[in-house]
Amino acid sequence: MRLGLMAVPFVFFAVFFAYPVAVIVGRGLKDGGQWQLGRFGAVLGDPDVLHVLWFTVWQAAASTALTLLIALPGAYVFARFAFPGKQLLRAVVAVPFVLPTVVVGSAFLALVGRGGLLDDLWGVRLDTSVWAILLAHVFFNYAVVVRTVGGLWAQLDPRQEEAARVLGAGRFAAWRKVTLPALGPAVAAAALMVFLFTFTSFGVVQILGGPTFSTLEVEIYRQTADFLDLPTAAVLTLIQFAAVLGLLALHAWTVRRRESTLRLVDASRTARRPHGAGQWALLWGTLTVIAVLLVLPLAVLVERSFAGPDGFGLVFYKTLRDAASADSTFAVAPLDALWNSLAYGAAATAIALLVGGLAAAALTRSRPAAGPSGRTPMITRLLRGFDGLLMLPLGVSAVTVGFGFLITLDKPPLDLRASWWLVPLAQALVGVPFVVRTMLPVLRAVDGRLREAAAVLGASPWQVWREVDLPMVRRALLVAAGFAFAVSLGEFGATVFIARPDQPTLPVAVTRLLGRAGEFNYGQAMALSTILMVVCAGALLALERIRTDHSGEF
Amino acid sequence: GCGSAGDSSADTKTVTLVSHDSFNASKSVLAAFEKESGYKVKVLRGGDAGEAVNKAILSKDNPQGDVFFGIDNTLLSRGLNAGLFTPYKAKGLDSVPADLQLDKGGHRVTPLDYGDICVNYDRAYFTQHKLAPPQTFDDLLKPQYKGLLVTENSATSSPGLAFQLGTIAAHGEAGWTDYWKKLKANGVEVVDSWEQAYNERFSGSAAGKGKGDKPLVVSYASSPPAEVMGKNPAPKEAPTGVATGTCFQQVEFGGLLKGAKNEKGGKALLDFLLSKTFQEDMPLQMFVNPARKDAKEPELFTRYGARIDKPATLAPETIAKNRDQWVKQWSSLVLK
Amino acid sequence: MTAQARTAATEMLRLDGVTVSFGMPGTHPALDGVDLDVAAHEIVCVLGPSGSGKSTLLRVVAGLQHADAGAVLLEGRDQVGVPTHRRGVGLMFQDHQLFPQRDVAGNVAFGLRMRGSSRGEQQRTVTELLDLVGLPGAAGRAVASLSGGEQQRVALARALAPRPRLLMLDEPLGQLDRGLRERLVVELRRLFRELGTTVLAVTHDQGEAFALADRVVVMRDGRIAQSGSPLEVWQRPASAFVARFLGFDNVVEASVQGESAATPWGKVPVPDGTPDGACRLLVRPAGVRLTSAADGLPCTVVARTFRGTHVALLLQPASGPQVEAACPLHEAPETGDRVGISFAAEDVVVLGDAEE
Amino acid sequence: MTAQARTAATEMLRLDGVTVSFGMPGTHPALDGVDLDVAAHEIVCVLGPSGSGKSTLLRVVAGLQHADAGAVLLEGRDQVGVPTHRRGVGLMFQDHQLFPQRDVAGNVAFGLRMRGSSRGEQQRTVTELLDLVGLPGAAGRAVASLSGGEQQRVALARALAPRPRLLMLDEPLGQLDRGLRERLVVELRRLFRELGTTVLAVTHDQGEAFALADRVVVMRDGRIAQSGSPLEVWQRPASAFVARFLGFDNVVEASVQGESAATPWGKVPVPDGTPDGACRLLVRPAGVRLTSAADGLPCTVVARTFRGTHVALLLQPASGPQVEAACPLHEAPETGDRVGISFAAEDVVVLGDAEE
Ligand SMILES: Nc1ncnc2c1ncn2[C@@H]1O[C@H](COP(=O)(O)OP(=O)(O)OP(=O)(O)O)[C@@H](O)[C@H]1O
Ligand SMILES: Nc1ncnc2c1ncn2[C@@H]1O[C@H](COP(=O)(O)OP(=O)(O)OP(=O)(O)O)[C@@H](O)[C@H]1O
Ligand SMILES: Cc1ncc(C[n+]2csc(CCO)c2C)c(N)n1
Ligand SMILES: [Mg+2]
Ligand SMILES: [Mg+2]
Repeated sequence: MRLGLMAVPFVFFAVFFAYPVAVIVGRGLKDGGQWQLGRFGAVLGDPDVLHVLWFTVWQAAASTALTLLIALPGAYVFARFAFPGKQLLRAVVAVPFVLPTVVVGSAFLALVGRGGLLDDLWGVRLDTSVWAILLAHVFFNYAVVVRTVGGLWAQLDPRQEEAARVLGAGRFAAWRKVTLPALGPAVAAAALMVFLFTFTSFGVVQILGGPTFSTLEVEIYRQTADFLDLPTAAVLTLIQFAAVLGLLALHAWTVRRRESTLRLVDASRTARRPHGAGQWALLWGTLTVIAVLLVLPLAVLVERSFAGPDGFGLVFYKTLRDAASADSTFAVAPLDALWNSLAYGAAATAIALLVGGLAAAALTRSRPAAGPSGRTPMITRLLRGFDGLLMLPLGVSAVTVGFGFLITLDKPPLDLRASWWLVPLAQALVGVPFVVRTMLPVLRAVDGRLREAAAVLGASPWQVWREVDLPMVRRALLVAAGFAFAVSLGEFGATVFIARPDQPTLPVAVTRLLGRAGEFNYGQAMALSTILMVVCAGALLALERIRTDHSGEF
Repeated sequence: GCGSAGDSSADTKTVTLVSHDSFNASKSVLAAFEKESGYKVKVLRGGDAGEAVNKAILSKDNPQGDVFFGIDNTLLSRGLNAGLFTPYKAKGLDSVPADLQLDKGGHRVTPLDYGDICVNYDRAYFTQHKLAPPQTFDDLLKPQYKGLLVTENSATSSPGLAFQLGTIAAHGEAGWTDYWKKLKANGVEVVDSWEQAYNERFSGSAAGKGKGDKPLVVSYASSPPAEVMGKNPAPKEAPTGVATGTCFQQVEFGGLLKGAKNEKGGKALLDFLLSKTFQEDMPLQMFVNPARKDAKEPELFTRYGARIDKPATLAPETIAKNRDQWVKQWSSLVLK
Repeated sequence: MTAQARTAATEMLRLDGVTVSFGMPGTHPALDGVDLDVAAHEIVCVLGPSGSGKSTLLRVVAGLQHADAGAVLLEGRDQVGVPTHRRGVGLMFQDHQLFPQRDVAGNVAFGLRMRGSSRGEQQRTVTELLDLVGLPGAAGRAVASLSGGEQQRVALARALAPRPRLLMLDEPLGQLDRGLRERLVVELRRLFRELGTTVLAVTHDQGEAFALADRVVVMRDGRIAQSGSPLEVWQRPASAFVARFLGFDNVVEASVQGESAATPWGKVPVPDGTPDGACRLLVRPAGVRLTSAADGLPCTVVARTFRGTHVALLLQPASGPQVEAACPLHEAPETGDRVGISFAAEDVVVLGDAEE
Repeated sequence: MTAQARTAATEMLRLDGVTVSFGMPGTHPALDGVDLDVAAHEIVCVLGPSGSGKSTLLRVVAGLQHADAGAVLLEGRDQVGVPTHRRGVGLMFQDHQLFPQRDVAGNVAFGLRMRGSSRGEQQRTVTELLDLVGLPGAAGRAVASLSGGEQQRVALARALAPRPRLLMLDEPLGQLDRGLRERLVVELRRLFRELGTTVLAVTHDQGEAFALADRVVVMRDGRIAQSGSPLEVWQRPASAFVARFLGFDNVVEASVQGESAATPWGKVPVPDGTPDGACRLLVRPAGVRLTSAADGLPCTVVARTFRGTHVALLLQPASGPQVEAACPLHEAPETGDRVGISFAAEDVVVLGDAEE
C-alpha cells in the first residue's frame, strides 16, 4: 500500500523534476556526444567559484541561524498566547513570502539603504552589506519558522512542560529540555527549508548584495540565461546538488534520532492570555520585531502606492484600471492578473497537497512500528531516500528547471510547453516539499496507538487517516496549503519563464511595470504589489478560518 | 486544458510570435493584422532579451513558434551561428537604412527597430548645482562628475553590457580597460539591474525621487519621453536628459524560425512587423525607434527625445567573439 | 460437522501457543506460548502482576501486535492477515487513547460512525452510555478538561458503544473509586449478559475480577499460571505464585502425614484426602485463629494494619516464617502483644508442586 | 514569636479557602473554599470520588493551576507569584507525563539534573529507585516500550528522585497489582519517614490510603467532607456520604431512644451515650450477624458476591431498605435462602446531621 501511495508523488517527481533536470544537466555535460568531465576540474579550480560557494554556504547558514533566533520566540507567542488580532497577524507574517524579490529589495533599500529610514535616523546604511541580505532573508522566512514550528507547538501537551516544572526546571529549562526536543523535527524541517531558500537566494542577494555578493544560484542563472554556457551551469548545478544532498543527509540523520511520538492535544486549548511580566514582554517583543522587520518594509510599499504625483491618493490604482482598458498589450488588467494568480495558485496548491499529502502519508507509514528494531526493510530505506529527494526541488535553480521543461516537455504526450498546467506544475514543485516538511513532523508525532484505537473501533486504514491523522494534521495541512498557495502567488523564477504572456500573474505584471521608466509605471507596480499583499493576507486569513471553524463534529 | 495550447501551433490559422518580456503592441494594430491576413497571432514572451534568445536556441529542434522578435546586435551572432532562422526577405526592407541591415547578404534576420543606451541625467540636479551635464564618455571621467554615475553590471544586465560595449567602441579594444580604471577611480557605482539603477539609485526618475542620489544613470535614450508619458498637462521638457555622446546603438531583429509550423503565416507576420502601421505603433509601445526611415515618430519622441547622431556600434561578429571575455575582464576590473 | 466447526459454534476466541517476543536481551518473551479459550458470552478476567503480558495478550487478539508464533482464532477462523478493523473486536486501552480533537460525544460515537450508524442512533447511544458511566451532560466537553477517572469512563463508553462481539477491556475501572466501580461492575455484567457480549478484561484488582468474571486467568511472565472460576482459583490456588499473587503470604513447605502436616509452624491440619509427602501449604489468614498465648503456637504481633473491614496482623512465631492473620477490629491485639495461634483445616490449601 | 511564624515551623502546607472554578456552566467549582493544613513530615491521603477535585487540589499547590480565590502557603509563606519550580514541591501526575524522548533513566534523573546533581549521584539514585519500584535494569529502556504499570513505576521513581520537601502523588499505585502495591506502600512509608518527606497523595483505593496515611481527607464536589486519621474516618464517618463512599451501604434513618433506635429494620442497638432524637445510623456489614430466620429480623438473600476474604451478602428484609452483610465463605447462605439478622452495637455508627 505504501508503494501505492507513493506512485503519484514518484511519477510527479520523476516527470516534472528529475527528467527535465537530468536532461538539461546532461546536455551541458555531454557536448557533442562526449562527456565533458574535465569541466569539473576547470570550474572547481576557479577561485571565484570557490568564493561564491563559500559565500553561498555561510550566508545561508547565518541566515538560517538568525531566522531561527528571531522567529522561534515568535512561534512560541503564536502557539501559546491568545491575543486579539492573532489570526490576522499570522496571515500578515506570511505576506513577504509572496512578494517578488524585486519589490522586497526595493522596500528594504528604503529602510536600510542610502537615504533610507535608518540612514535618516542614525546614519546607518546596510545596503551592500551582508546584514541587509541576512535581514531580508529573515523577513522572507520568518513565517516559515513561525508557521511550521508554531503549528506543532500549539498541539504539544502543555502538561509535559508542567511535569518538568514540578521537577524543578525553570521556564526556560523546561522549554529547552522538554519542548525543544519534542519540537526538534519541526525545527529541523523549518531550518532545512530556510536554509534551502537562502542557499538558493537570488533576487535578494542581487539587489541588496550588489554585484559584489553572489550565490551559486546567481551564477547558475547567469551561465544559463545570459551566457548559455550550459557546461558550466551543469557543473554548478551538480555542485549545488551535492551540497543540498549533503544537507538533506544531515537533516535526515538528526531528525531520525529525535523523532518520537508526542502527546498531542487540541491546539485550540493550549493558547492562554499572557501571564506575568515575562510573558507580556515576550509578546510585545515579538510584536515589535514583526512591526519593524516585517510590517515596516511592507508599509513602505503601501505608502508608495498611495504617494501620487499630486500628493496621497488613489491615482496609481486608478491609472492601473485605466491602463487595463488602454489599447496596448503592455498593460495588464489588475483583475486579470489577480485572477490568473489565484487560478494558478489554487491549481498549484491542489497539486502540492495531493502529491505532498500522499508522500507524507506514505512516509509516515514507513516508520517501523514500535517494536523489534534492527531490521530495516528495504522498502523503508527506499522511502527514506525518497523523503530526501522530494526536497531537492528547493535546492535547484528555477532556471535549471525552466530550461529543463523547455527541452523535455515538448513532445507528445508531454507537450506541455505552452500548456496552462505547466505553471502550476512547476510551482507545485516548490510547494510539495513544503507540504511534506510541514506535515511529516506532526504525522510522525501522532501516537500510533490513537490509530490503533480507531482501528479497534472499526475504522479502515483510510478512515483512520481521515479520522485520526487528518484532524491532527489539519493545522499543519492548512499551514502547508497556505505556503503552497503563497509560494505559487509569489513564484517568479519559473513562472516568468513558462507562464503564457496573455496570462501574467501579479508578480510578473509587477516586474514588467518595474522594468519601465516613468512615474506611473513605478506607482502602478507599487499599487499592484499592495493588491498582491492584500490578496495573500486575505487568502491566508480565509485558510485560518477553515482551521478554527471545526467544532464538535460527530 | 492540458496540452490544448501545445498543439495549436500546428494549426495554420495561428501564427506564433516568440519574443522577450518587453514586446508590446497596440491591441488594435494586432487586430487589424489578424483581420486582414486571417491569422490569429499568439505571442509568447520568454524572459529578458538574453533569456528569450537562449530559450529559442535550446528549443530550436522543436521551436515554440514561427517568428522570433527581439534578437539584438549583441546576441545576433549567437542566434545566427545556432542556425535559428530561415532566410526570408521581408517586404519593406528597402525602407530600412543600410547601416541597420547587419545580415544584408543572408536575410536570415530583418532589422525591426533600434534604440540607444546612453547616460541619462537629472536636469534638476545639474540646474541646481549650476553644472553642465556631461555629454561624452570622456566627460564622465571629469572630477566634477565624481561619484555621480550609476551603471549596471555587464554580466547581468543588457544596458550594462551595452554601455561597456559603447566604451569599447569609443576607446578601442586596447584602451577600454584604462577608461574603466579611470571611471572606477571617478566613483562609478555598479548595481545588478536596470530596475535598481534607474528606480532606486537615479535621482531623476520619478520612482527614485527622494531616495536616489545619483544624477547620472545608464539607461535608454527613450527614457526621458517615458518619464513624461501620462503626465497631464505635458511639461515643457522632460525631467531628464540624454548625454548624446555616450550612446551605444542596439538594433533589434526579427526572423522566421527554422522548423516553423506555419511558415506562410510567419512570413506574413514578419512583413507586418516591418509594415508602416506596426513600425509607427512601436515607439510608444516599446520605447524604441522604428527601423523604417519613412515611419513617423510620435510627438512624445520628437519633443522630449534626443537625436543621437553618431552612436557607437560594434560588428556583431566582434561582439560574439569577445563578449564573454570582455565581461570577465570588466568584472574583475570593476567589481573586485 | 467437523470438530473444528463444532468448537467454533460455542467458542468465541482461541489462542494457540501465542508467543510474542520484543527481543529485549535478557528478558523472557512478553507472551510465551499462551493457550486460551474463551467461550461465547463468557466474561474472562485476566489477572497478573505488572509486566506479565496482559496488555500484550489483548493487543495480539485485536491484531495490533504481531505474534511471533501461534494462532489467534475468532469464532473458529484463523485471524492471520485479518486487519484489526475487520476482526469485530473492541478494545479499551489501558491509557485510554481518547481522540484529543474530539469532544466526549465525538469520542463515544466514533465506533458507531465507523459502522455508519444514523445520527439519531449515535446520539441515543451516547446519551445512554454517558448516563451509564455517570457522566450525563458531558457530551460536549473537551476530553482534555476531564479528570482522570472521567476520561477512563469516556474510554469505557467509547469501547462499549459499537457493541463488538468480543470486547476487551484493559483495566477499565482502575481509576475509579470503589463505589462507582462496584456499581459499574454490576451494571456491566448486566449489560454484557443482555447483549451476549463476550468479554476479556484485564484488571489488577482481584475484587473486581471476582465480581465480574465467569472465569479468571492469572498470568505470570507471559504464561498462564492458572485459569478457572473465581472461587476455584481463590480456594485452590494452583501454585505458590498464584497464592502469593492473591495476597496470601502464609505459604510454607510441609510434609503431610495423615490428617496433618509438619511445617515450620508445627503441625497444621490438612483437608481430608491430602496425599502424604512433601508439598507446600497455604494457610489463608482467615484460617489463622487467635488463641491465648498459652494455647496455640506462641507469636509476637509484629505489625497491625487496619484494612477497613478487618485488621491484618503480622505475627512472628518463635521459629519459622512470619504468619499473616486477619481479625475483626474489636478483637485485634496491639503490636508487641503476645498471642497464640491455631490453624483451621478448611482454610488450609495444598498447593501444586514446587514451581516458584 | 508570632502565631503565624509558630505555625509555620511545624506546618508544611496550608490552604486557605482555595477556590478553583473552570467556569463550566451548571457545574460546581472544581475546588470550593478548601481549607487544609498539612504538618511537616505528615502523610496525608486525599480520597474522593472521580471528579471531586483531587487532582485540581494538587495542581493548585504546585502552582500549575491558578486559584480563583484563597491562598496557598508553604512553610508559612504565601506562594502567590512563586513559579512552580521555585516551590520545592514534587508532583507525580495521574497520567504520568513521562518524557517520550528520554529513556527511563533520563526520566528518573530529570529532576536531579535540574538541580545540578553530579552524574554519579544521578546514576546512583536512578539505580536505587528503579530497584525500589521493581524495575532493575530498565534504565536504558524507551518509556514507550513499558507496560502501563511499569510506566507508573517510572513516574513514581521520577517524582521521588529529587526528594522534594513536599511530595504530591496523584494515584501513584493505581495500576499496580496488589502484591507490588502493598510492598511499595510499606517501602514508601519507610522512605518518607527516613527522609522526613511531607506527602500529599491522592488515591481512590481506601486500603492504600489507610495503609499509607497518617491522615485521610475525603473530598466531595470540591469540598472537604471529612478529615482525620484513617481509623477515625473509618470508625466514625462524618456523614452518610463518607459512609457510602467507604462502601457502607447500610445507612438508615433512625430515631434514638435510650440504648436503641427505631429504624425501618426494627430496633437497632446504639453505642452508649448516643443522644436521643432523629439521626442516621450506619451499620457496618460486619455488625450484621446472621441468625436463624426465626431468631432475628427475617430476610431473603438477594445477592451473594464472593469478595476474596469474605462473602458479601445482600439481604432483603420484609420491609425497609436492603441490608449488606459480610460472612466467611464457609458459613455463607445461598441466594434465595431465608436467614435472620441481628445487629451488634459496636458496629453501629451514628452519623452526623442530615447532609446528603
Ligand atoms: N481544565 C479543565 N477544564 C474544565 N473542567 C475541568 C478541568 N480540569 C478539571 N475539570 C473538572 O473539575 C473537576 C475536578 O477535576 P479533578 O481532575 O480535580 O478531579 P479528580 O478528583 O482528580 O478526579 P479523578 O479521580 O477522576 O482523577 C472535574 O469535574 C473535572 O471535569
Ligand atoms: N513495545 C514494546 N517493546 C518492548 N517491550 C515491550 C513492549 N511492550 C511491552 N513490552 C514488555 O512486555 C512485557 C509485557 O507488557 P504488557 O504491557 O503486556 O504488560 P501488562 O501485563 O499489561 O502490565 P501492566 O499491568 O503493567 O500494564 C513488559 O515487560 C513490557 O515491558
Ligand atoms: C531567500 C528567499 N527568497 C525568496 C523567498 C520567498 N519565496 C520562497 S519560495 C518562493 C517562490 C519561488 O521559489 C518565494 C518567492 C524566500 N523564502 N527566501
Ligand atoms: Mg498493561
Ligand atoms: Mg484526578
